[in-house]
Amino acid sequence: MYTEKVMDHFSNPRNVGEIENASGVGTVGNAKCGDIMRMYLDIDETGVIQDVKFKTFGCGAAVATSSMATELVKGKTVEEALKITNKSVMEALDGLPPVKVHCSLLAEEAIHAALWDYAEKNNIKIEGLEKPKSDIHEEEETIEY
Amino acid sequence: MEKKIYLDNAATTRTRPEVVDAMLPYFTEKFGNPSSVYEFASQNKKAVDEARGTIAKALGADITEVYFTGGGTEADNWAIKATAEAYKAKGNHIITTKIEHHAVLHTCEYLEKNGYEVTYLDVDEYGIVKLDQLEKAIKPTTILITIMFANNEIGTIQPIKEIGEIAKRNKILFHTDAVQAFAQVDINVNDMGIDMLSASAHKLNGPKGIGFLYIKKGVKIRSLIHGGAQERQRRAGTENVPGVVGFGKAVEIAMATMEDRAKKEIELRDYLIKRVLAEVPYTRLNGDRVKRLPNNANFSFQFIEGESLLIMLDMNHICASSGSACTSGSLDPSHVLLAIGLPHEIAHGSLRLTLSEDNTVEEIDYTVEKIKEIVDKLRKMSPLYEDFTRKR
Amino acid sequence: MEKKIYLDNAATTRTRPEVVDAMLPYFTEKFGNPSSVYEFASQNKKAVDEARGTIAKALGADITEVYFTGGGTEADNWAIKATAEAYKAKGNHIITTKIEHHAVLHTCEYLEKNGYEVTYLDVDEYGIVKLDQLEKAIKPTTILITIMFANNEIGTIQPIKEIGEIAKRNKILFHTDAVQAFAQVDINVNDMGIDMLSASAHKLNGPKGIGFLYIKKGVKIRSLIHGGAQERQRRAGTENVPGVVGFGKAVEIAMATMEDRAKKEIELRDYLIKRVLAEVPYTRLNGDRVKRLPNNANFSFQFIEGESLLIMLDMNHICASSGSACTSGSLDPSHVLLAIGLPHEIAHGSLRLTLSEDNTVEEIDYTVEKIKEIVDKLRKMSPLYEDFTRKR
Ligand SMILES: Cc1ncc(COP(=O)(O)O)c(C=O)c1O
Ligand SMILES: Cc1ncc(COP(=O)(O)O)c(C=O)c1O
Ligand code: FES
Ligand code: FES
Repeated sequence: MYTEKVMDHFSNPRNVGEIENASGVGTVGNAKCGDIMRMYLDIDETGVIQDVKFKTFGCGAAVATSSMATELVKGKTVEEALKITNKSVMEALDGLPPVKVHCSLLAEEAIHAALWDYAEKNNIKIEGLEKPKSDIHEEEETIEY
Repeated sequence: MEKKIYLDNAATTRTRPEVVDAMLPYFTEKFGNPSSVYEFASQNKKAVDEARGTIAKALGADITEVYFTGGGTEADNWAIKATAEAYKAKGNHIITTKIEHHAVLHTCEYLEKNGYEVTYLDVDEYGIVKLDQLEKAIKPTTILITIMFANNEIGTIQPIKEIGEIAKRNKILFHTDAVQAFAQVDINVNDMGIDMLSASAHKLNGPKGIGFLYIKKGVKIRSLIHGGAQERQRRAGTENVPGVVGFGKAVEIAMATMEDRAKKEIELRDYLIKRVLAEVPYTRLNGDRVKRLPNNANFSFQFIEGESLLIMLDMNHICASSGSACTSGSLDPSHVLLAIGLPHEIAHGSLRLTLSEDNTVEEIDYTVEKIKEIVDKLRKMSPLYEDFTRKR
Repeated sequence: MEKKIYLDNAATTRTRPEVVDAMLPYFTEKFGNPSSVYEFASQNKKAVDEARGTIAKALGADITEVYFTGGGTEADNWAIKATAEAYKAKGNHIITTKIEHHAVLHTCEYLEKNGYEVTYLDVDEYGIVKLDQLEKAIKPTTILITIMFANNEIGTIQPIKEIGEIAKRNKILFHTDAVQAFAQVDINVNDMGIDMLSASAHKLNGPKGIGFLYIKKGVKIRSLIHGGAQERQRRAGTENVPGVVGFGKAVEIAMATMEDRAKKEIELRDYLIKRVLAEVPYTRLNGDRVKRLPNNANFSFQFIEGESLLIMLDMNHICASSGSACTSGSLDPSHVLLAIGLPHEIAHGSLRLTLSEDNTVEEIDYTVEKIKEIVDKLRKMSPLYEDFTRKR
């Protein structure tokens, strides 16, 4: 059901763990399935993401998208990280089954939540970043008959 | 260990080689249509009735009371919809439970959209129906009680005889989905006051795509599938002769071996349960400790999620399930685990292991070791576990 | 001649050994439930979808438009009942013919008892629907036209493309029971304007107990059998994996051999028809001479009764049928033969011979000789024949 890349990131997830005194931490839950993701960011003075860790309570797709998302943000600037969407994470994993698309939203939202936390802690405003919801929804997938 | 360890016998079972052997002649040699008049086909009619007899005997029923269907789901749909239709002059109320298989639940929901009223009974923390609630739920308009014999996820066996007595006392028809129980535990439809009973061959080492509905003499339900005059004009369609013959053979073997098999499975199951509960912290056993199917173990591991656990077990060649296979398309935690009172996130971390007599102690030992490793690994990446350990 | 001569391929066919071989691994080795998440079961999901692809291709359909069922009867019931239900806001009128299989007729009669209105179209003396009558029968409330592709008794093939055009022009759904036609004659659901189509594996050298309903994308019918999420949530129940795989293999072979097979069968059939009509007096061929299934011959022998004829043929090891096998429980003469205008006593003396490519000229010769002998013998005991010869 999953692509090779998904299975690779699932069985050997990159960047699992915590960062002590992280610049930003975000935790988001998926209202659709009850899964939870937490992202830790270590951001330097120039706004570059030096380190990233995650923890996920979720399905195979949730674990793999978290892992992939951490790889994508690492070394990026805050502005670049903001441009990472669930779509780009899915593409990097060679796709997800249709019922698992919502899982990738967790990754996108977890990045946003961690960046929001970073912005609040440092009293800065990041252009284009809105306050993330702690519970994320997506459009209902409608099956057309 | 490269060999697969199959611990998902509640999803489906391996068809026994003896069963396949019994079926084979009916594909290429004795392939006639049992409804035909010539001699060549009448041997097939005989074979179908022999299987029907074997099944009737296993239920303590009469041979004229067993009707073959295309599976357990069809049997459930038939019993419920046809009763609703046949008895609608009497009333429009049906009583069932919150832990039925979707074949029953979705059929009841369908009827609700069509003017019927359905009561979904609660169960206790072990998954057992509360008989006093059942009595209280009965109304003058109640036409059917449909309560499963044994649950497919947590293995809990219901007090069927007591339910049958309540139904009889109140002159209400009683249907039971025995897809998980038939030929696994003792059943006698007359002693237990069962009016209709569903079963499916592939759950007892028979072929897929064949089931039956037992309908007690005098129950006035008509067809779900209309057409030819097969199955005493109650279920149309050319008989699946090889399937029926295979079902008969599977039941014959399952009944002959039931006692020994149950003993062996219970021993293995109890060993598995004991080890898991002792060696994996923050774990609970779901379902009743005693009133459960011989081959069922169902655990919840706190702080982890079921699908990840399944995939990692799969990478170690262990086939297991979290909730019923049929519901794997869904993202919701199992309705059964919610009904026994588990919170969402704990229901999510559940694992069902359903054994067969072919499993060995070595397989169970290997599985327990792997469960320990994987649960540990998943907890290390779980934000819920992190919160929990921080709080301590 | 001690060997059996099987001339009842419209009742059911021999499952091909290649089909059985394709099925076998799915009983004892690859026995997993396709809905399970582990690798061991996903190969079965793949096998099911491969078969689905083969069938879709044979219809010119998309793979997502093929839904497996427990047989042709279930597919017919599903198409008709679910359309009635889904489109009842639009209307309650269904158009069909007087010569449908009971799977369609009895389903329509069931709907009539539940508030639907059904028009049963006449056919001409060859069994062909009159298109102008069909047009006239259409009302603003018409929601479904269900007309069989080819008739199971007399083999007549309907002008399906023209019917499809009429349905489309009037924005009415068109279902066709193609149980006798699928993989025997060319079918393209898009070219022919077919919205739903039923078929059954055992009519084309596949296994019994498995069929499918083709449902065009956009047709909004829901389930007949409720439960698990199988078949894109439209047909619940654990997939009959060996059955599906066997069906796929049977279709693959049937499509590859269709042209040659039809040629061979037509040649044999025409030889049979020619001899019988020339050598047995007071005999007629039922059905259309040209627009008929390659393997179907249906005769009426005046002054004799069908069952006696069948039994005597059986004593000579010839398997044949008089009307459809499913109706053999009934004593009424075939509704199809009455619909083409035969009087009762002639309809009673009818014989259906349906060939396969395995039949030989020798078998046909032997059969014709036996028919001559038996018809002669039966006429000698027939009071009708006595009256007739007296009158001459
Ligand atoms: C309790 C119960 N009822 C009904 C069914 C449906 O049976 P089948 O899949 O054979 O239609 C199952 C298994 O899937 C089951 O476990
Ligand atoms: C035209 C037609 N429709 C439907 C059916 C029913 O198919 P099945 O017996 O596979 O359910 C048959 C054969 O019995 C048939 O010939
Ligand atoms: S199913 Fe919930 S994150 Fe994947
Ligand atoms: S006399 Fe026997 S069926 Fe009519």
